[in-house]
Amino acid sequence: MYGAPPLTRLAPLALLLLAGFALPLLLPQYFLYLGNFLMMFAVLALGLDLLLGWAGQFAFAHIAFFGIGTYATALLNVRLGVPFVVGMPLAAMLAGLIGLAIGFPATRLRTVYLALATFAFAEAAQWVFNSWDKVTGGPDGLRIAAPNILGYRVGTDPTAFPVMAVILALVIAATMYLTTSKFGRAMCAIRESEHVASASGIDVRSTKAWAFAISAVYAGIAGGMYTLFQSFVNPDVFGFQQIVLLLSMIVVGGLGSIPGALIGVALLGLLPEVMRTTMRGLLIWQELVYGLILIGAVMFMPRGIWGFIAGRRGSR
Amino acid sequence: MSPLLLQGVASGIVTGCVYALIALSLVIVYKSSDVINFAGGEMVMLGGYLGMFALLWLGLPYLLIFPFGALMIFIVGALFDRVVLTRVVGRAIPGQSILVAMIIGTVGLSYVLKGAVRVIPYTEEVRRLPPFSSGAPIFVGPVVLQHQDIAIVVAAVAIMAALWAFFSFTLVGKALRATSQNPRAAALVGIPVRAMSMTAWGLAAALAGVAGILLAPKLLITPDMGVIVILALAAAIIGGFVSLPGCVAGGIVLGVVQNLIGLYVSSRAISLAPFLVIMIVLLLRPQGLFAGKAAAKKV
Amino acid sequence: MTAPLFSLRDVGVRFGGLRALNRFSMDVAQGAIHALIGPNGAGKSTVFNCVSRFYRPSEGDIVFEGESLLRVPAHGIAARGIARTFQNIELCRRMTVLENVLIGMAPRVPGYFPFAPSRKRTGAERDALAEADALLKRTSLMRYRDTPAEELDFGHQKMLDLARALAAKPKLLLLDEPAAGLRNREIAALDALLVDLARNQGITIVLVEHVMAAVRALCDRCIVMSSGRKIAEGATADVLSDAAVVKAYLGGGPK
Amino acid sequence: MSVIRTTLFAAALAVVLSAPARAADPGITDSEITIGLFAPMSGPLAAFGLDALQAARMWYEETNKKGGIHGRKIKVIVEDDKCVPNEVVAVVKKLITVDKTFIVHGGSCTAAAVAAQEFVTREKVPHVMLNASGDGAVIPPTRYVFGAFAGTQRTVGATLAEFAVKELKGKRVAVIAHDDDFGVANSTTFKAVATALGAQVVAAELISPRVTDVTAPLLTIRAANPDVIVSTAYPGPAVLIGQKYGEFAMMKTPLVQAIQGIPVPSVYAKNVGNDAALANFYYGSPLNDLTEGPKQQKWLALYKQYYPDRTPSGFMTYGLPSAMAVTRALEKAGRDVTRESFIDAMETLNFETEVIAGPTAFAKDRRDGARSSIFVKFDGKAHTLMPGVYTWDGKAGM
Repeated sequence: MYGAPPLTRLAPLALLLLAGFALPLLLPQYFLYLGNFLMMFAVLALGLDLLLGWAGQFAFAHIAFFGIGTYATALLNVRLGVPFVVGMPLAAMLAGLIGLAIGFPATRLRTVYLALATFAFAEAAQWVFNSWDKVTGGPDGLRIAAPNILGYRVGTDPTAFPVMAVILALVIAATMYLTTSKFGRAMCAIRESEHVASASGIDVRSTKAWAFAISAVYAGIAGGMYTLFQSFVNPDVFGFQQIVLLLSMIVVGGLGSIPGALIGVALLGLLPEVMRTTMRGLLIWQELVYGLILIGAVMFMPRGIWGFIAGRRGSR
Repeated sequence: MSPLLLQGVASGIVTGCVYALIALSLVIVYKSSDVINFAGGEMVMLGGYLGMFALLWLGLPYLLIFPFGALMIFIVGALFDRVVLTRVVGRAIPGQSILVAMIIGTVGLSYVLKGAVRVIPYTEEVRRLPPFSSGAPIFVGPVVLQHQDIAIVVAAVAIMAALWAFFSFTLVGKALRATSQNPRAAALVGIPVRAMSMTAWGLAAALAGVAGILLAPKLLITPDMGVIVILALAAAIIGGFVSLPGCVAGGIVLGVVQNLIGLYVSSRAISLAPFLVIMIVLLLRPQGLFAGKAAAKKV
Repeated sequence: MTAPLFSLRDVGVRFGGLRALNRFSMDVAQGAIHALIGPNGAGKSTVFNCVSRFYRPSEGDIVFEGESLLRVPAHGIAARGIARTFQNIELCRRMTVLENVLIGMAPRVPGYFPFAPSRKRTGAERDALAEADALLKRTSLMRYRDTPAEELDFGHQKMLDLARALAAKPKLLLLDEPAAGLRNREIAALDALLVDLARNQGITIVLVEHVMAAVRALCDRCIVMSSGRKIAEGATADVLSDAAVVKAYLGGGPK
Repeated sequence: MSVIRTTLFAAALAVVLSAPARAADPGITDSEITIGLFAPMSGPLAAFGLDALQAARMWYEETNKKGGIHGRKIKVIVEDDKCVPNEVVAVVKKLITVDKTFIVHGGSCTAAAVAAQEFVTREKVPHVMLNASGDGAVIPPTRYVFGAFAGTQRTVGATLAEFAVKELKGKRVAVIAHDDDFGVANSTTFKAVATALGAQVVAAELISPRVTDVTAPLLTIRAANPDVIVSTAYPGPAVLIGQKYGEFAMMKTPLVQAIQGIPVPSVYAKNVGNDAALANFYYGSPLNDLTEGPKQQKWLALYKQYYPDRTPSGFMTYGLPSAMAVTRALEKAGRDVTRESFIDAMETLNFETEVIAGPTAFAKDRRDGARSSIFVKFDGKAHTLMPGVYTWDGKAGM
């Protein structure tokens, strides 16, 4: 299925949009909050999966672009009164530009050094969020004014839910389009063998750099989505645990596949809530159980849950 | 040289050796199974707690807690490799990078170790192991050093020398190096590759455990002391992530740079230092300061 | 003989002390099938890797259609119509046969930037698909269109490597031991395909080969190498009977 | 026809208008008030929250034993928030929109409480914080959030400055704090009050909470040769500071450590491991007595009774004042209490908790409960209570 994704693949997105508008009328805010949280992480995970699953570039910098997207959208709104419809794309563009700037030097690094250099970049970015008091509010964090989109006031879970669903649907469609396009194939070729790619006329360095940039744009969009339903942001949101959580999501879900990333987000996103309610008396054991789940996932399903299911069903 | 600078450099060397000890463990794991051990910090933490447990509850003499801790954590490292990593490597699909799955495996291990320690009551308070050798501080000119500091520097150099000797002269050492360079060839000449990988992980874990015991008086034992692995990673990278002497040099460079930044820039920038150093080093020399020329991949 | 389509002039490549190529020159005529032969380690693959710009020669020049390739970036080589296969097959293992062929078409499918959803772009994708299917039929790989490359047997993987190279509609085809490991029936099919490509579609072919039978049957011209230097060049028949060549192959090698 | 329709319409309208005289708030029935209680009970910050939550729960049980409030028993729903902002917001939303509790009572970490502040304000549900001592959620004050029952970081900074200048006669004072929201708040207020009292702040070092070595900041402070050093670091870094302070033989300059770094003084002394370093050492505390002092004994005994197998951390009794405030406000608001009348009652509170130094009070424009601190001289074994209760005036450092 090449060229524009056929309509059958787009059907589930219609379901998502329907849920996006229907659920706010049915569910209490707690479940809507979880839904918003998962939808934001879905966009974030798809972005990292493009870079790691499709292009095979093992990079940890994703959370830094998520932070840049969040702070940029929030500051544009709070300080300059830029409406969300303009602010979020601008923030995503900024994240993309920085991603491109990081992408070019990063393309010279081999896997383990690329991982460590981008990890260092993410930690340095968090240090900046924490120390640049005048702009990001530093450790005290930043209160986010409820944005309005063309007059429709967002900021609460029920009001943000449909907007998030629309954005997620667009992002999934874009990802489908991207991964079946020539650029998508070029990314896969780089993951499999850079020599084949280069010998087949693919500019390896610029494809990697563009993969970095596009994945950073995804993170910037997720940052914008954060300001839709959260009212406060502080530097801890972009710390080391979030990098690990995001990486675990796409590995457990299944690298290099849209359903895999979404399954991983749903499972590991809801895990803390499930563990908190089920392990009533054993709360202290939660950390140990979370570690065992990660180890179990990579031991028994190296291709992730979706790889496991797809392998079972025989489809690719 | 102002006394302030001298003291800063001296203390920087000591903390640098702290990072180097852990970096050695990370490099051994990387050379043997091509993966970054994100649970390295937790192995250090486990070493601290086991050392304290041996000293305070079992009443072992101070010198004996080192082998005790080393053996226990050797088992943890070897078991992790045997049970988890060989299975992940075995089931991996040729071509697909198993690096990601193994990294998540080590992250899982770090949560398991932290979770296990935190379940035991009384681990909430901050604890400290009495120092290996205590006594009045030693004055070298304006510089004041503790016995424990000197013990750490001596230990770092001694362990690095012992490792160098182990890897160059003993049969097991050479087998480990062969396996890490070319597992298939090693297997062909009869080296039990799986046992080698277990030994490498066990050795690295034991090293981290010993570092834990050595650092506990200086670093304080809490379930979250494992965060220091980030600084050890920075030290390892400066050293090129492949060379053992590089680790010690990388650690010392990082320790001193941190103190200089703290003294002359701002104490707030100290926590930024390791990340800047990593990015600068990798930008200038993608294969690290002390590693050889970047090898062109043979097609 | 008209000006050569492609030639190396005094190319030298050094890995530390080792001189992989030592002032090596060769000329390739348009439309002919050339063999590049020599014992293992003679530097045959190094020549190909220099052309693909994986290695940077320390001296000399590589000229294709009058233009020096040394200033062309690696991904520009395919765009100029030079395609190659690899000695130990390099495939996109977890991608399907069709996708591997489509990757080979990279230089010819417009709309590089992913988000340009122009009419022209989707049209181009459709044509690329049609062309890929035609190529799969010709290389009898149609049956495996949607199976991952890693599940193919050795012979079909070799053929897919070739199909990907052909997907770029090359003017010059560099084949690195295409016949190695193939059964006789597959070698015959390969020979027929190569002859058809050279004679009917005017594609110039240079193949590195050890199977002398294939060299004698297929190649018009022959270049013989030994430890990085050219020791003979000319029509296949004369070269193979040349004393120095026989000695290089049968042991001893030039002093 | 239209007449029938209009009368029907009027009747329907009347029914709707005469809905129950007062819309009863969720979480309250004739016999029961449901309170959502949350704190970090697992993960790295469990030590800060678990005991405080159990102390609050203990107070509610005691109240129930004495007959509850206006004939209603207090029912508690407990949740673990791990002090992670996302999880705190999830927990608060679950308690309010799913469990439908009357009020939410909890939060040992300020950043997390601020994350939930906008939601509770919008849903008009009172949020009484547990033992979080940051300023974020209470300064500037908002109607629905009450907190700082053991004092804010501004109180910590102001009282440290007053003690350093007035009691220790400090002229050249130095402060070492963390570069997080706590550290910035307490060090800024410390500098403001110290300069206002005529002292000079010669060194102000900010270090990361994850620091593993404090040589550089201590050397900078030593070079500035202050006559009082004040630290508001957390337990781990506080011990590192104590060690370096001893190593660099700076004992002639008094060292004052804020309570957040010294939950159990005896453990701090053991960890510094060098009693000479404690020759000139003081620590501040918002409690009304030494952690194991006589006034605190009754609470420790009560806790032993409820949780025999748990030795409480130093922050246990910090959970009591907030529970006391809730029960007092419920008492004051009377039988038909609503969320709004509960808040009005909270705003009139001004009472002694017998746990915290100084009164706990709120007002229309004040949401931080306690503003006082005592100081103790500690030499590793003996604790001697220093005279006087120091109080933040509510303005300095604003």
